[in-house]
Amino acid sequence: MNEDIIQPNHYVLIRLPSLTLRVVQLVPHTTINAGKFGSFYADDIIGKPFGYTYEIRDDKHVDVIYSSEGLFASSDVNADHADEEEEGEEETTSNGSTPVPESKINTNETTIDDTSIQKLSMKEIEDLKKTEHGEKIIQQVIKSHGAFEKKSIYSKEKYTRRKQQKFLRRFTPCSIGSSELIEHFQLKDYHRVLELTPESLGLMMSLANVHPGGNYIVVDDTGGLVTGAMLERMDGEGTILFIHENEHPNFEIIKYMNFPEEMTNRMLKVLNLLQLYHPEEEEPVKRLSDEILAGMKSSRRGQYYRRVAREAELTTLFDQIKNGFYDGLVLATSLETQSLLEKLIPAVAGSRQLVIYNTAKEPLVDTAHDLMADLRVLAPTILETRVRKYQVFPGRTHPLMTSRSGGGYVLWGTRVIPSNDVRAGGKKR
Amino acid sequence: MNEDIIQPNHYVLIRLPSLTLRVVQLVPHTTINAGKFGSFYADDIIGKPFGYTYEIRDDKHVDVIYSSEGLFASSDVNADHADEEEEGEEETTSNGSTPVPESKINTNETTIDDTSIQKLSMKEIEDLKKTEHGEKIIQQVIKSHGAFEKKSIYSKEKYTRRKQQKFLRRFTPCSIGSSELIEHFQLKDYHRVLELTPESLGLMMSLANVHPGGNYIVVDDTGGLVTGAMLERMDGEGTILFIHENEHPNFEIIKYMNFPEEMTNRMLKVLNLLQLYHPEEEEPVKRLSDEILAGMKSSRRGQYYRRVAREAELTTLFDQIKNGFYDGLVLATSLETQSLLEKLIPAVAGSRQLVIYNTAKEPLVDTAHDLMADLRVLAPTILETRVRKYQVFPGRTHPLMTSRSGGGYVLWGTRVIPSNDVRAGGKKR
Amino acid sequence: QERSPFLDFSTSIQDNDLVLAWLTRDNTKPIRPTANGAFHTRFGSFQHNHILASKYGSQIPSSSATQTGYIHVLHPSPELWSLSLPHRTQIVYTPDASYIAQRLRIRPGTKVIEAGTGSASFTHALARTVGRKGRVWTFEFHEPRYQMAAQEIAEHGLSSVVKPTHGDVCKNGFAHSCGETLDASAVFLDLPAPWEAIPHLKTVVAKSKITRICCFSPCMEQVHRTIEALQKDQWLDIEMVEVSCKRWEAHKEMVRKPEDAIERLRDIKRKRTAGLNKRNARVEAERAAAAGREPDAEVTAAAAGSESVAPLPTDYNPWGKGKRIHEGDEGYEWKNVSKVEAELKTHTSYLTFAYLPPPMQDAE
Amino acid sequence: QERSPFLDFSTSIQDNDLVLAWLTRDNTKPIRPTANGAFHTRFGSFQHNHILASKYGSQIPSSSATQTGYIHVLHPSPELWSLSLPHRTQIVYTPDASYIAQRLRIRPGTKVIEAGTGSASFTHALARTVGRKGRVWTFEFHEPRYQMAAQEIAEHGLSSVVKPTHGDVCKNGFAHSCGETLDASAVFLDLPAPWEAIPHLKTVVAKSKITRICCFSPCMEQVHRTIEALQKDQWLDIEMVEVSCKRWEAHKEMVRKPEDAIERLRDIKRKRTAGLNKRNARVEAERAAAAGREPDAEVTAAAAGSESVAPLPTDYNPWGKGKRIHEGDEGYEWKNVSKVEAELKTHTSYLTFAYLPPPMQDAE
Repeated sequence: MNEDIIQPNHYVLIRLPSLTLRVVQLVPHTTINAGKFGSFYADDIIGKPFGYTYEIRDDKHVDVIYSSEGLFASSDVNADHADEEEEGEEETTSNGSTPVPESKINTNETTIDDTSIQKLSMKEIEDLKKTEHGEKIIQQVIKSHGAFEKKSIYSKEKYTRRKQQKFLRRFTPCSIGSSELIEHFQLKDYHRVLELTPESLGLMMSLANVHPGGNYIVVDDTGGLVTGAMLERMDGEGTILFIHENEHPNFEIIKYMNFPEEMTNRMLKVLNLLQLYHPEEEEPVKRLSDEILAGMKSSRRGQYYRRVAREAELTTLFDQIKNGFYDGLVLATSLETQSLLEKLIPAVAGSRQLVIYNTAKEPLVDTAHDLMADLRVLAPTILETRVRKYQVFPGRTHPLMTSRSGGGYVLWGTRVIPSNDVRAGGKKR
Repeated sequence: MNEDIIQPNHYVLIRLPSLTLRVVQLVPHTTINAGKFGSFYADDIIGKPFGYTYEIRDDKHVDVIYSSEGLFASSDVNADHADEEEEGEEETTSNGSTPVPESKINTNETTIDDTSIQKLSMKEIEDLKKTEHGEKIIQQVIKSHGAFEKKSIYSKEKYTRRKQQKFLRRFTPCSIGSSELIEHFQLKDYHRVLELTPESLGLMMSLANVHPGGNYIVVDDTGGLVTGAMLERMDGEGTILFIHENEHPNFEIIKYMNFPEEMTNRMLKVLNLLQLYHPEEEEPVKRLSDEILAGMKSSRRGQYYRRVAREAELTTLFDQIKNGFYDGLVLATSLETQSLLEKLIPAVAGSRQLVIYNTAKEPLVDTAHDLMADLRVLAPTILETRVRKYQVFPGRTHPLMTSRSGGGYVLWGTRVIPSNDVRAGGKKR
Repeated sequence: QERSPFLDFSTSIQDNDLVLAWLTRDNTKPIRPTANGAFHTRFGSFQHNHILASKYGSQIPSSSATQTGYIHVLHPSPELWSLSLPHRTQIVYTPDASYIAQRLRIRPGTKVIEAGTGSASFTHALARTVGRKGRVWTFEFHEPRYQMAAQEIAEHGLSSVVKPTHGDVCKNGFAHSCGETLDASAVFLDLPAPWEAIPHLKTVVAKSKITRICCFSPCMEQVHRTIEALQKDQWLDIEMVEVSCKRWEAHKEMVRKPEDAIERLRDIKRKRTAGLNKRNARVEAERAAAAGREPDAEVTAAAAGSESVAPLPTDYNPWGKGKRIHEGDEGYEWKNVSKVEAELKTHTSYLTFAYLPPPMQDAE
Repeated sequence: QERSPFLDFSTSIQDNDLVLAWLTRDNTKPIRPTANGAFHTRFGSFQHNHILASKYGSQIPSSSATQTGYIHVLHPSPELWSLSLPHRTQIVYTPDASYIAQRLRIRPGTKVIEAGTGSASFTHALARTVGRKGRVWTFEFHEPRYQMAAQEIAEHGLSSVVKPTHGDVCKNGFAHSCGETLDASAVFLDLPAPWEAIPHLKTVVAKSKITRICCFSPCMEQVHRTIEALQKDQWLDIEMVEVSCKRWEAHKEMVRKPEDAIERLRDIKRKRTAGLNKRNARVEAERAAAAGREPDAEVTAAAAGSESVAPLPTDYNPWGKGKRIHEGDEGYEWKNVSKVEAELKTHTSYLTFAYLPPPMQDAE
């Protein structure tokens, strides 16, 4: 699990100048498709450390770029993409909410909206792309812009950057962790990860006190994103009991995190809800005599031994649940939590943390009320954490104008052991 | 209702250097108590325009201060009061969340928390206060501070400001409007005004389209604050039907707004809930013959005529409610709104606005669901507006570290008239 | 006196009235119904005659007999008007606008300076609030925008309240551009460089009362320069704030009980076991036949047993997986929740407030 | 290997364990129970022997027979520990701390530089997350604070993970002060002038992999100078953010129905009318007696009539006005709502993130 060097067959995240993301698997000796930015040879980056940006050459080999440029030719401080209006709509800002020239080399007093200033036709640009690439195309396009020199310096920057997003054949491979997966699904299918944000996930991991050697229970409807985030922080030590509602657990998203299969097999224990609620409905494996086993095909014998081992594992799990073995409980599910908690609170040891995520606050408020009446959980509190990003171009500092909503709410409480000796009147504090 | 000049007998808000507020009535020829900052003659400020700051002399007369100083001797950009730690706890900030010396004239590498640096005793300071005042005391106190010169420039500023808050006998009279009343109750008894903020109140006034000549219905549990804010924007033209749940309407807070009694009597119409829901339970005034009236004491006759007039007014109001006469509905009440809306929606004319304030979002969510199923209200939406204040001392810009919560939620919808001709399938949009 | 829908309420729609046709939450279009006209939308066509015969607020069904579409015809208000502006227009949104009006104490009769006019959206809100006794001097230096605003103000019956002016207040000040004598007690500056306009204010603000100002700037650096300019001219009580406003919508979320999931798992398991038992019985029957013996009784019984347990009629599907379900549909349990818009407005501008006391009349 | 309650879970409380005694939401105190000791609070006294016989998480009743007080004895975690610190201490709160750890990819085995140590609250969280295979070099230039942190780290069994150092990293850099060879891949700077420390980083960060940094500064101007320093040293992907976190508590709000208010008004009106009728009847009786005539029948009947309507037993009081009612008390209708704390944390610091690629090994 060396995260520092790009490994063969691992999934990596490819950042592109268009600010889109791609998740690709680096199968050796193949070419990797980076969309309209071209393809490149996987072997060219396998074995390199993460952190570099590459430019794709015409022969599909890549050149590493080490400079302060990163993905863009200009400085790479985060820009507000809401500022980036469509061509022809820029600079409508004498009154209003867009950042504004500080050194007003050119004002927009006389700007009339006009899209027909670029003298190169689409066709000509396409032709250009066949012979030139990257910076050179951009220079051509700028040269052919009728009014480039009339723009304010900020507009020039903005225009250049937009062209870079279009024509630069650069990419940055990033190692995939839970934050990167969130970023990826935010742009794609956000509900699949229950609209989690890095800040909510980070908060959950801290509050649940996830660390190597702990044994945790999780009910995870995020394709395993939450479970994966826990595995990230456990370094192969400890276990996770994964409770799910289907025939088979959904680990779709964990697979992108490049965990060794040996490790996940060892650490992840799985129960479905029927097994959790009704262990008595598990049918015992009928024991076979040594003779019968000797007469079996080896594949069937293997199956038999796996079933016996699974039965033993289930017995252990049922015992652990009954005996309050676990070091933390994490729920990130669209299932109603009241009944789950009734079932799972006893499985958690004293003074361990309960962390419950939901996209909406209202279900957590009801859960918090239930827990406040339940002496087994101390001080349930609902937290709403939100990160706000800024554009910090010098002279134009402001928060991004718009952001994707998400992040949900995190209910946090501590499992405690009520005393029978506490007299009434000792009100909940 | 001249708001620009301080009027005799009006209520005004007194801002003090300690950042506390007092509401006082300026009865001519009296002295006004400004707490530990002393008393002053009301006559000295009556007739003056608002906007000046005064210093109280020992003879209770005041000197006007016109400078960039305002309430403080130093510049008056808003400071974060969370920064202002208690004496002895300042400067604990090499790591952490307090603003920090830019020009590090003195660092705090060796600072040991110590409160015993001031050489003047409490007693000595009290004696000083008898002979000196204002700036002079502060200079003395600073001179006697053993380590003042060792402080960083920002700490010096902070210390000086704290002493100013303690010893400057300055005050600024402000005319009282709805925002000032909120500010006052925020420090005092915030629940009485349902934790309203200027931003929520302003939003409600805009969304409800309150302006001169309109006729509005209000259910107002804020002692009349919301009603007063509406009166501010109506300039004596139009009416407000004030619905309340008690024997007598509660206008406690309106009285501080200095409206002429003639105007409020003319504009405010009052119904209690029993009258609103059961007009049929109003007992008709038994008509008396002219003979009987002639034989009555004039006070009783006056009472009779008032009852007759009130009966006529009630008849008008009941008609107006039935006929959808009103130009807007504003609810700011802890009563359940579902039933109120059922009663009051018909009273509102087509395309007029409904604005419902609540301290919590949950009741508004339920109301919004009811309204979404009700074809008489278009596009109900819940808004949550919040103002965040900054400290903008040069070199130390940051949002205030803590703020009072409040502001609640505003449900906004438009009264519409459903058509019988719209066929099913025209789903709510 | 000229009527204005932004100053006066009306009940019935008159010929050529400004009417806001509400199509969806994000789509409101200003129209002016006149006899025999029509309004065409993706929800159908709407006869102006039908609109003219209606009251404000009416739901108007599409005139086509086969369509189920409708619109609502709304009375203008500054807030609805701002929602009807094209989406990319730079406007002062209502949460900012309403707070500014409250903070600047805009009241009937207040005289206000606004620069620039921009889309004139805030101008409408100011005009509504100052009313016919007040005055709004609004300045715009972008000529086409000025033209548009001036025309709108005239068409909206606001000429007696609002005076639009074309000019560069930073260079030439306010009095110069406007041609009227100004004595504003409230100032709103939404300019790239408010610090260039601030020095021009002293001569155009009220002489006998407090003047309040709000400067609206997206960037922090603009705020710093604005504050410097305000301090230089002795404005007091300088405070900078941000207004944020979240828009919540009421939704229903399906209540998914673990008990239902368990029932579903049981159903799946039962079917799988039944299948398995059947298959075992078939294999056993074949083997027994081949071996010329009776099939194992246990195996046969298991297959029979799992058939005797009545399986759920079809797949047990408590939450309608795969079906098209609308929020709140019957047959499911729902919970009221609230959700914020997917795309949050996280910043509009920084608002810098201050006030200027009236000049001293006599030294005391 | 030394046990640490921040790295290892325990179930039973052992002699001299670090235990967090939870008194209220805002009051948690670290204690070390030893045989025959006692812990005194305003909720009563608690015998250490009782605590030592308990499991972590136990509710411990006050040892006095007459008291109803209790505490909970909690197992330490970095988050509970930060709640137990004195209120005025400057700490990196959990919402910031947890986001920073997530963004900097702090994982088991990560090597981290922290400056300054401050209250060492974040140091604990870092130690928990990097675990025994990781390393936290933490620097503090305020001598008494360094002493306190160093002692705490030793007492908490974290010496093998955390290396506290006293020194001025801005002046002298990191390697110089620490005496170890540093190769950190994560850096957290919570310093007044991070731009003075940044130039010293190049020699102490990882040579073969990405290094990630977070600078934690309360003021915007500090952010600007930090970004300049980062850009100068070719840190990439510079991004500045703020973390805000609201704490909601579940409450119940009484449902006050207009119907109940109406019943109350009716009750009041009925009583008032009855009183009036009675008084009228009395006056009429006196007058009639004085005039030697029968009292007016109508007046008498009204008084009798309003008495015959059974009034509500006492004042009708549907919402318990004037009574001491606790949230959720029976006999009233309640609605679940959520409320944020009265005093909101609206700002902690600006967080500036960036990364530094490893130096190029060979020119391609």
